Parts: sequence; structure tokens; C-alpha cells
Amino acid sequence: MKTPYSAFSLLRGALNGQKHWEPAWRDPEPKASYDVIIIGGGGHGLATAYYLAKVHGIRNVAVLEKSWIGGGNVGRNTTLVRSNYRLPQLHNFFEFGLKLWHNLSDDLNYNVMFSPRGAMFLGHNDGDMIKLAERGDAMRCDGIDAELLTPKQIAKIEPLLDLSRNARFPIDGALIQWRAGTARHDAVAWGYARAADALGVDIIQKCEVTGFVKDGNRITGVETTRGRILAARTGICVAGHSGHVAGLAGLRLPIESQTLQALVTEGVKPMVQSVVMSQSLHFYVSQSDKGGIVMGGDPDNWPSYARRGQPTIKEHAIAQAVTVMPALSRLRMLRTWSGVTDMSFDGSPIIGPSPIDGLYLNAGWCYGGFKATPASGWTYAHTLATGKPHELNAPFSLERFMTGATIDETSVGPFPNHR
Amino acid sequence: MYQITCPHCGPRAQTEFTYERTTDSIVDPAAEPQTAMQALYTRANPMGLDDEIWRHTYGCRAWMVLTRHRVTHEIHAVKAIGPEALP
Amino acid sequence: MSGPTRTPSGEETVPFTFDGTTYHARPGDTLAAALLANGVGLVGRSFKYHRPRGIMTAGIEEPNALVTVGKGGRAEPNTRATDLFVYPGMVAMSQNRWPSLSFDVASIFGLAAPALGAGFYYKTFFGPAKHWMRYEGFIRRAAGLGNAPTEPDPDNFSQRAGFCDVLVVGSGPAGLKAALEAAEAGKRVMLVEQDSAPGGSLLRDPDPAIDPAAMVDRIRALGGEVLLRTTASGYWDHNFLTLTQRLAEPGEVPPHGFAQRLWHLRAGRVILATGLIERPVPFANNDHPGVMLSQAVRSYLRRWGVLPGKRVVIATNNDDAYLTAQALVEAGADVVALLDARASGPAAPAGVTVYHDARPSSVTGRKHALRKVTAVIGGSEQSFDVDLIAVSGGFVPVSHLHMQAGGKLNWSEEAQAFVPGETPQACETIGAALAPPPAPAVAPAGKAKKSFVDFQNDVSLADIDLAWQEGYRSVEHLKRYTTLGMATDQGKTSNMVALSRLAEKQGVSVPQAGLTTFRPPFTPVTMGLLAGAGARNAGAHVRRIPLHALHEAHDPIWQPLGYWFRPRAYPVDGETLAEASLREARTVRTVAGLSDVSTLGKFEVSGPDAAALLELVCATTVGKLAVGRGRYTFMLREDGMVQDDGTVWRLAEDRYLLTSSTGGADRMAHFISYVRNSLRPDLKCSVVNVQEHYAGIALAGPKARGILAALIGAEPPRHMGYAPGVLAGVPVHVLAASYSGERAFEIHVEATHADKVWQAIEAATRAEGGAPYGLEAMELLRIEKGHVVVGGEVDGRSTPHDLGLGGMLNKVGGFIGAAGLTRPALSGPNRNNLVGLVSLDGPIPEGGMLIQRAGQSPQGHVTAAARRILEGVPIALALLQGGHRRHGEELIVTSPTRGEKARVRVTAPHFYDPAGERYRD
Amino acid sequence: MTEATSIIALPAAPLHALEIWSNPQCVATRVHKALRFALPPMNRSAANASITLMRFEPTVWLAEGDVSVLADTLGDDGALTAIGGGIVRFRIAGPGWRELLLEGGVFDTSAAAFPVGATAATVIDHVGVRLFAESEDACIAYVPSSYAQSLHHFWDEALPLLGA
Repeated sequence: MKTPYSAFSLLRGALNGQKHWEPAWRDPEPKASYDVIIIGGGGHGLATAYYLAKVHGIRNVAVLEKSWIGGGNVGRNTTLVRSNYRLPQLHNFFEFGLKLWHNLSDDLNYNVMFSPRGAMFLGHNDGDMIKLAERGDAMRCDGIDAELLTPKQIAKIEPLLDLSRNARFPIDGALIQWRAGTARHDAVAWGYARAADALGVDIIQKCEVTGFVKDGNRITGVETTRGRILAARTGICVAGHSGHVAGLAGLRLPIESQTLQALVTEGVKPMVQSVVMSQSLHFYVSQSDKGGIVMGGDPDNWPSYARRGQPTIKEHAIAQAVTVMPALSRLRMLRTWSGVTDMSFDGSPIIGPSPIDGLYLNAGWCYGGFKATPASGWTYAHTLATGKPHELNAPFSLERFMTGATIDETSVGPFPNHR
Repeated sequence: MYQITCPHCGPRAQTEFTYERTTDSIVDPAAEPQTAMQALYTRANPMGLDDEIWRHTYGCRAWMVLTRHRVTHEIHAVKAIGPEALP
Repeated sequence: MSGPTRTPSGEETVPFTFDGTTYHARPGDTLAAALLANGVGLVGRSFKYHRPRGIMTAGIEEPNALVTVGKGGRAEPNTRATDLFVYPGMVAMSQNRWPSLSFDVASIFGLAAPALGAGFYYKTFFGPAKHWMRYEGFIRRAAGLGNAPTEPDPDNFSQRAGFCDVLVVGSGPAGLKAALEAAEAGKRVMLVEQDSAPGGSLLRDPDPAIDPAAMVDRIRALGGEVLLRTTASGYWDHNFLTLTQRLAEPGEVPPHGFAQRLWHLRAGRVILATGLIERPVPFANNDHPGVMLSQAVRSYLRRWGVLPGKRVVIATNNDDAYLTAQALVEAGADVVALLDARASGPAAPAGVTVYHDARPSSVTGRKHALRKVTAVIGGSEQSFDVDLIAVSGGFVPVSHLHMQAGGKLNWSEEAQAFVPGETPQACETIGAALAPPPAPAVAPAGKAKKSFVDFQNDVSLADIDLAWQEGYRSVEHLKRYTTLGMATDQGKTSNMVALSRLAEKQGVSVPQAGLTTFRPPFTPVTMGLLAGAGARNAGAHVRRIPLHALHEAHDPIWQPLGYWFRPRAYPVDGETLAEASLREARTVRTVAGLSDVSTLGKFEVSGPDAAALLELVCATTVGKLAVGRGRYTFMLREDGMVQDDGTVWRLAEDRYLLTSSTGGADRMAHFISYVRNSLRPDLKCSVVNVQEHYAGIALAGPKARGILAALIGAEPPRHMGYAPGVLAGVPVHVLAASYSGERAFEIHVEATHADKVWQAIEAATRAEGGAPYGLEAMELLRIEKGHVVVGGEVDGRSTPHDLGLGGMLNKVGGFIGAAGLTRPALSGPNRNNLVGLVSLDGPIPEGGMLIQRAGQSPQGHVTAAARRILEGVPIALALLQGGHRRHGEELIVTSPTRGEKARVRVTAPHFYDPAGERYRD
Repeated sequence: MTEATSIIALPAAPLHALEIWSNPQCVATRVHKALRFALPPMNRSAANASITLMRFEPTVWLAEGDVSVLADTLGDDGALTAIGGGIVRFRIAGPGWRELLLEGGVFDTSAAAFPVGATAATVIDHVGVRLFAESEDACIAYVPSSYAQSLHHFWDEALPLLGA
């Protein structure tokens, strides 16, 4: 039993030089076989393992990570958590997750610093405002919080926004979801890892999957850089690299990988209170607890597996943010980073069985995977435990692209780069 | 930012270009629906070379196929497509 | 430290203030040099524990001496005092302290440090998220450093394209030589230097054989470009670099209105002569003011004539620090001891006692001034009374750009440093960065808890040890768990010290312990600079319609529509938008109105195969159109969804005009070009985007035909007919198309002559009692008529059948999107279908949800709401599940976000003249 | 800089897109005969007293001036389409034009890369423009009318930067 995290235990540590803490997770050797293998030690994979163990009692589980856990998109996002989607399949899914977020720190006994400080979409004209009302109304009818704000109300929350009428993109109002916010991204991976490990899950780092073990149309395990590991069920959960790993099993997916960039400025005293996004422009801004302004925009608009974005894409997002919030002008961009995102061909994820027996897919999160971590883990665990999708992930099947039941929130259609 | 050697204009900044799709996702308007949807909705998405259609949208507006590496971003070949043109 | 430390004095001519006190600097001083010269040793506070901090370095790697410089919208927080050249009137303030720098209340955090080690916040503050937010509020206020300005930035920022054969980064001896050689070989050369003067290490260690200024002159004379105060901050694909050039110092009023310039540079070859950064030494309280890097001491002495201390201990593991001893002795300082961690070293300057096998273990001070250094010499401790300790833990090659370029690093065991190796790009490193001086690994002597590694973020050796103990063992985990290297100095002084500790813990060599990635920027870059001119327009210029000025005379309400600005309504006599648009719409229904439709997408398609191309692009038939006729059409995406709609006209035997929506014009231009070039390069046809060539004027209403007949002196074409004409002496295309539901025409005219045509039509229309109408009236008219609009009912998720357009599809198929339409889910019974809604009580909230009863999940939504123009009954268009077969049903429209509700009856989506009799002859 | 660089909007001119979709060699011969100069290659221009042809696209030339003589030479192999209403021409004159066009740009305007007589289509401050190096002392920029005012303003603001 691990030492539980608490203020008391910290104070005890102050007296003993914090010598009583054990490693947050073990470093086990892989066993020959497991009930379930999860490929990918990111947020979704670790959450899946945790819920498999906790909710379904399946503890003979391995999470295989080619590098170090939490090094993919869970460690490379802009930490936003929200459920304010227009389409019901999406907002119901993300709302289920948002509810999990609200108790996640207690559940994991790891403070993931979930901070429901509110996330607002700005509207820049009447057309935007009607679309925001439509989104908010759709959410409210399904029991999800959403509130329209007037410019005056916005000014009270974010006084540094340019609320003048002659702004290039004047601000006519906003739709805010108060229960949305940010979380400490790395802590989410570590918290799930620590909790899953405590329930017996083997987290195996530096273990890259190089192929699948096949028996007819059934996957019975994986080949790895640390040998063959067998499992009754194998789940792919490698956002950004889904095309590559699925390719090892002979699958072609409705996914292209693109680079998504983000950046943080030098730390300053509190200046942005909520999460600010825009309906017409393509940027999002929040302030970390360390004071850095965290922001991002759209992905680089062409395929790439390199965690290396192009500067002009970032500069465009910054131009949009500085226009809307001029006080950002004299801050300095401190760090930039990129993640590889699975851009699916309707903008929505794919979670469910694959056409190959024993193989399951969790992919296609585009640039919205972080906020989905608990819901994705929960529903994927259900799918891996029962062989069938949970009602929340049933709409997100791989078949929908061929049948036409796509879930196209942003109306972009089949080419993510056509946005 | 890449430097793309346009078959018509020579080396130019990527800003002038737009990516359209891979050559294997060209949907033939005469194809059977099943074939057409396979082309539209599945990709190899390799961690290596792929053939991609790009356009010099903000330059000469011409279309071309780039053979480009998805990890190194090296452009191995560029080939013009479109109607016959004078040299 | 007290009293003047600079000789001779008297050249201090540049006044500036620090924390409200006026001081004087010499021209060419950094703020750090000037503060030291004025005896100011305490400059800032650390991030987490608010520990007092001084000046540790003389360059861009400075972690401690951060200030806010400048006033109002020009204020730049977190500016390194070591990278800020004093200008007259400069105003600098210390940060992260309250009420004052010397007495900072938040420094009590330091007392709680034993409980606040690495990652402490992950282990506490449980309970509901709301509770965390309360603690978070405290943490947020204590964290951060300076304050962001609250006023808008008054300055511009330039972005410029640059091209060169050879870019040299760094103007030290190696960089100068390389740049000069390349210039002499006839290359297009660019040499960039982040400092305000060329020379690099020569500024600290002059070499009489090298004259940087003369070499710069020579490079410039050969046509080379030498940019000072310019940092190569990003190295991207295909030898593309971003350079940041200061045109004025931080906070300074720039001479041309531009504070900085961002270069977008493409270089044939890049030569990195970026030199070395000195490594600090971990010991207890090594963050105290008065602990300074050895080379920095030399810089202050020799470049700026400032003596940073009078009684000095030097601690080193390499020979370079002996030069500092020499320099100090020459300047008259008392070098109390030279602690060399090695068993032997070079000869020391006369009068300096060298202790071998000697390492500092702690320092103490009083009133923020250094007092005592304690060292472990051999096996025993010894203390020295000092006011400065100069430290050197070895050297780190500046390999950031090399790494950004994808380069590899090689490990030098004797220098304990990573040295640039191969790169995949046309790039090489030269000079000191390739040959860091030998400097062996030294085990730290002091208490880990107060031996700081990352100074700004207060990460100590003990924090690294704790992270290791808790299993955060990959270097990325370590960095993220401890926040090491995440401060504004980006780990320039901390990275190698931390890696050494990690390697020691793992029992492996440093390269086996790993290395974090270096990503742009090399040093932090001003956001306004990255935004460039786009900071004022979001990178999106307003697009002006040809008749902008003419409309402006009517003082309309303008409507931003994508990038365009269009008149939304023309209020008279203080009308509101709603009143004006209703009046305008009524005028169209009863008399006539004219409207500007110039932004419509327009494509001229000519050639023998023009029809064949259009039959691919459009989902309706086109080929059978007679010359002089047109028809409504729409285009599908390849997945079968409607992407745009418009009209297509056969102007001549082999010439067509295709129109599209305003917002879709660019997308359609690209789409048509794709189809023509990628799918059918064999077609003999030309597609020309004439969106801006033609201005478009819509004339609509019962009197439109008569007005137009008089203006063109001929009978206008009948509905969906086309005819060329001459109006006000200008050739025009007359298209008889109705969007409003009235008899209507679009008059397209070469934009340069559009004003004459508009004025003629307006005069004639007004003479009949008509008036101009704007977008809002157009919206009322089209809703009543039931025309769909792209971005409204055409929402990218609707098929032609959903929108009631299925009957118009080309039965033969062969168009783009035909295959996608065959998928089963695109023809199910519960798809969202276009319907009309008539209110049974009040106004219908636009965007509201359609439900049968409260508490139900929505079955559809209102896409557009209005009133019957003449009758006043609230109506709407909506997308409703299975809507085609639900006409007559009663539903509720609800908008919880606005607290609005209406009872409605579902109808066909055509409220006005459904048979189209009003525009037929 | 002693001589000032200036930006002047020129009066509207007749501009046409001349597109050749088939038999380009035959058309080239016919055009050469009619105009007494050859169709210019990519990113070059050619002119006589009444017309200038600038090739910005593989199959399309921008024709400035009187195109009446061209119409008959195209036959079924190409077409002319008027586009002048949508383009504002700016003359950027003075020693600083090459430098000015680097502001907000991505294209190398140095004399070596863009000699007198050359043409190029590129992007300046997010706007697609076409450039014609008229002389060592002037460049003509063809700018979409809707962006003309904004771009003109952008250039005016950048003028003080030249040589700075």
C-alpha cells in the first residue's frame, strides 16, 4: 500500500526530508501474457487501464509505452477541459467526462489541479452570437451548463479583452461554460498511472510495439522491443500515431496525422482569468498557475509525424490573440512545442472494435483529446472489458465513415485540411 | 517553413502553397461508390514518404505532386500536373 | 557592496531609474553593469520562495536579474538586466516583491520550503474542484513574475523576408572570420549578433590581433549585412530561420514607430558560431547576490570597467577562471582564495592563494550582501570573508540552434559537455562551441536542499533527488515534475547541472541519462513581434467592396461577413436596424429595392468543354442550358453534402458564368481548380475567377422590371434569362434571378464603372418610391421565400434531399458527390430536413432548439427566424429530424440561454409565393 | 536614403487573362506572328507598344493593353477573359522598392532573383499579389481591388523603415 497523498503526509515529510515517499509507479518486467494489453502509455491508455481495474475488476493489464509515459499529447496540449460541443453525441460524451474531471483528484488521490474557471467562446458578430446561442441551447436541453454573456459581463471577467466597437473583430458577447477550465496535464497521466499501478496494472515503459501476433482474423498479442506479449484483447491507444500502429495490423484508417503547435509565454501576474476561445478566429488562451499565457491555434494544415511545427502558423494564431487581447503584445513567447494529432475525417474520435477480432481502436481525437481523457478511458475500458461499446462511444464507430453516419461538428467534411 | 521547388516558379516559401490530399485519395467521379468511399476515407498515413497533391495557390496557382517525407519533411520529388503548358 | 566600484568615474551621462531611484550609466552599459557600478546588488526575487537575487551573469542566460522596463503599453516585464542596454530616461522596476524589493512579505514561503519541495501540490489540496480553485488563487498571485501592461501597445512590429547564401550566427572571433571569408568569396552574407557590439568573447577577453569593428566594416563594404541586437531565435525546416532584431531597446520609444523586426530568413548555409555558456556551481545558498559566474566577472571588469567585488573567492574546475583571477588582481581587487576542485592547475597570478581539491559548500550574507564563503578543502572546512564569489563549473556549448536544426550532439567526457555533431541541414558549428575547455565532474559539497540548480524556479539538488526517489526518472519526467528548465532562462544555466545529478543518481554517464529537446525560441520573443502587422487585424485585412465609398455616404450599418464589410441596412430618421430592415424589405415587396451583391463568387468558364467541367462541379444538369438562360445550382463535397449554391448562366455558346456564395467563393475557386487540374486536365476550358472583376447590383420588386427596362432601353430578360445590355453608358450583364421572391435582376458590371451604374439604378428606383436595401432585409426576404443560405441551412451536414433539393439532382449522376450520396445514412428517415415554422404565439428565437415537450433532447434547431414581411407573423426556417413528413405538427422552440420560447407549427419552408408566380411573366 | 520611395495607385487598365488550354505550341506560333514577339516564359514579360504579356501561370498570361489582335489567334485552343475590374495597379517607385516588398513578404526581390522584366506571384501581408519588375527604379504590383486600400496603408506605414 502506497503512502496516501495528503497535507498531513507532506508536513510529516517536512520533518524527515520527504524521505517516506515511494515511487509513484513500479517498473515491472513484462509478463508473457495479460488479459488486456493497452498500446500507448498516454493519458487515454493509462485512464483505460485504471478503469479496467477499478470499474471492471480486470487487473491483469499491461500498458505498453514505447518511450516514457505521458510523453505524447497528454504532455503536449493546452490543458483545456470542456464539454461545450454543439452536436449531442459529442457534448454528451464530453459531459460524462467533465463530471469525472470534477472528482478526479480525489478519485486518484493525486491533485490534477482541475480548475473549473470557465471557458468562453467569443462571438464577433450577430451570426456568431446566434451560433453560440444554438450551441448553448443544445447543451442546456441536454442538461449541460452554458450561459450567454454580454460584453459588459465579459469585461468583468476578462477586462483586458479589446471590447471596443471599432475593433477589427468586435466582441458582441460570449458563451461561457463555467464548469469548464484547465488541468495540470502531466499530473493527469501521472495520477492515472499511480492509481492504476496501485491496482496491479503493469506500466511498462521503453517497450515499443513492432507488430501484432495474428491467428486468422484474430489478434492474440503483440511483438515488442521487449519480446512477445500475448493478450485476449489488445487496445490501440496511441493518438498521433494511430495510422502507423493500425498499419502494423494491416488497417487503413480515416486519419491523417498533423502537427499541432502550442506555446507559453513568460510568467506574469494573473491577467487571464478564464479560458478564452473564439467562434470566428482560431486561437485559445488561458493562464497557467505559474503565470504563463498558454495558447494554441489550428494544426499545421498538412500531414506530418514530426513534432516540429512551422513558425508562420503560430504567428498567425498569435496575431489573432493579440488583436483580441492587446495586452499580450509585450509578453514574450517562452517555449513552444508540438504534438502529433490524429485528424479524423469528420473531426470526431473513433472508439470501438476494429474489423479484426481481439483488436480495438481508440483514435482520431484531432486536437481535442486531453479533455476526453476520463471519458475516453471509461468507455474504452467498457469496450475492452465487454467487447462492446458503451452507449456513449457507440456513435464513434469506425464504420460510420462508410455508412455516412459521420459526426461533423465543424462541418469541414472529409478533409481536415479543408478547414 | 518548407522551401518547395515549384516546377514552374522554382524554389518558393511554403506560405504560397496549400496541401490538398494524397494521390491515393483522389476520388474518380466515375468510380463505384464503394471504391470511391474507400479512397475518400482511408489513408496509409505512413511515417515515411507519401505522394501528396499540393497547389502553388498564392503563386502560379498550378498543381503538383510532392513526394515528401512525413517525419524529416524532406521533399524527394516534385512533379507538375494539369493541362499541357508551354515550357 | 557599497561605494563607487567603477573607475574612473565621471563618464556616467545616461540617467535612468531603478525602483524609483535615479542613477547614471555610461553609454553602452547594460542595466546590470550600471546597477553594479552604482553599488546595487539586489535586483530581483525568485519565483517560488521569493529569495533575494542579484546579478549572476553578463548575458542572455541570466536567471535572476529580471526587471520590468518601460512605461504604459510599452512596458516589458521579465526583461533581463544583462540583456538590456541603458538609454536616457529608462525606467526599470524590480518584480515579484511586495511591498519592496528589500522587504518582501512573500519571502516567508522560504520558511515553508521543507514542505514545498518538488511536486508538493500534487499531494495535497484535495476535495471538490472549487476548493482547489481557492488555493489556486493564492498560488497564482504568488507566482508569475512581472505584470503585463494593461494599455495597448503603441508600437508597430516589422516582419521581413530575408535571403542569403551564408548566415553566420555570432560575431565572436570565429563568426567574424567565417563571415568575412564568405563575403570575400562573393557570397551573400548575413552576420547576426544578439549583443549591441560585435566581438563576442573578445569584448571580455580582447585580442589585439582582432578588431571586430574593422571586420564588420569590411563585411559591410563587401555587401554583407551585419545585424546587431539580432538573435537567431528559431531554426526550422529547409534552412528557414526566424531572427528577432531590436530596433529599439525594451521599453524605448522606437525611432520609426517599429520596436522590433522579425526576419523570416532562408539561408543557403548556416554557420553557428554561438560560443559557450558558463556552468554555475551547486553549493548551499549559491543563489545569493554576490555569487557570479567567473566570465561574467571578467566582462564587468574589462568591458564595462565595473568591479563587482573587492574581496573575492574564485571557485572553479577549469583553467579559464584563472584569467578572472588575473583580471581581478589587475583591477586591484583582493582575490582571497582560488578554490580549484582539481588536484592541480595552472600557475596562479601573483598574490593569489590557490587551494586544490577545494569546493565551496555554502555562502552566507547579511542585508542581501555576501559576507562569507565556506569551502571544503581536502577533508576540512575553511571560511573566507568576501563580498563576491566568482564561480565556474565548466562550459556548455550553445547548441540550441544546432539541435533545432535536427543536429546530433557528441559527449565530451573531459569537458563534461555536449558538443554539436552532425546535422541533417546545411549547417555547421564552428569556434568555441566545438571545443569547450576541459572541466572535470565535481561532486557538490553543500547541502542539497539549498543548492540551487534552476535559480529562477528555485529547483534545488534536493528536488531532483526527490523526483528520482518518486520514480520520475526520465529526464522529461524530471523536468516536468520539478519545473526545472521551465523558467524564462529556459535552463541555460541549469540543464547540465541537473543532468549530471540525474546521471549520478542513475549511476550512468550523462549522455545515457538523456537530454531534453531544444525547441525554438532560443531566447523569449515578444508576442507583438510574432503577430507583426497582424496584431491590429488578426492577420486578416478587411476586404472592401467596390462601392464602399458610395455606400458610406448613406451612413449604413456595416456588417462584417467573413473578411468583407457589407451594408447591413440603411437606416433613416433614427431607425433601428430592425425597423430599417423591415422597411427596406417591405419596399422590395411593394415597390423595388436595390442591393449590393458584389461579393458573390463568380467564375467565368469558357471553352468547348466548359459544360463538361460544370457538370462535374455542379450536382444539377447544366449542359442542356440554352444560350441566354440560367438556372439555380448547387455543388456537393465528395461526401455528398451540399457545400455551396449559386446560379449558372450560359452567356454564349461556349461561355458560362457560375456564381457561388460570398463565404464560399475562395473555397469554390480552389475546388473548381482541383477538379479541372487534378481530375480533368484533358478538358478544353478555362476557368477564371471574376469575383472582383464584376460588381453586382440586385434590383428586386414589382417595379424592378419597369425600372430596368427604362434604364437599358430594352425589355429585360424573363425569369432565369440572361442578356447583355448598356446601362448609364456602361456595358452590363443582366441576369434575371430572384433571391427575394420578387421579380428581380442581378446587374453585373466591371467594378471600375460600378458607381455610375449604381447611381443610375438608385435614382430610378427612388423615383419610383424604392430604396436601397441591405443584408438584413435580404435575409428577411429570403427566409420568407424559403431560400437556403450557405452557413445557415447549408451547414456542411446537409444533403440535397435534406434541403428539399433532391429533385434537382442530375439524374445521370457523374457529378462530384454522387458516390458519397449513396451511403445508407444519407437517406435515412430521421435526417435533419429543412422545414418552415410558423409561430403560434411570440417571436421565434433564432438558433433555438425544437422539442415536443420540456426536458426532451432536441429534435432540431431554428436556422433563421424572421417575420412575414407584410403580415408580421413570426416565421422561421429550421432543420428538423424527419421534418419532410412532419408538416402540420406542433412543436416548441426553446432557448434556455436566452429564456425564450415559442410554440410553432411545422410547415413547408416556403411562406411567400410558393408557386413562384411573382417573378414569372 | 536620399531619394524617397513612393507608392502610387495607377489608373484602371484593360487587363485580361489569356488562357491556352490546348495546342500551346501552335498558339504560341500564331501569337508570335500576330504580336511580333514571343509569348514570354514563366515569370517573365514581353511587350510591344500596345500590349504587355506577363506570364504568372503555366497556362495563363496576364495581358495588359489592347487584346483585340489576340482574340482571333486563339481559335478553339484558348480564351480571353476580362479581369481588370478586380485589380488595382500600384507603381512602387524609387530605390527602396525591392526592400519595401520584403516587408510582410516571402519572396526574394533582390535583383539577382527578380531581375528587370521578371514577374512573380506571391503573398505580401497575407494578400496574394502579382509583381512586375518594370525597371531598376520601379515595380508594378497588381493587387486584388478589395485589398488595395489595406495593402497601400501597410506599405505607407513601412516606408520609414527603408534603410533603417
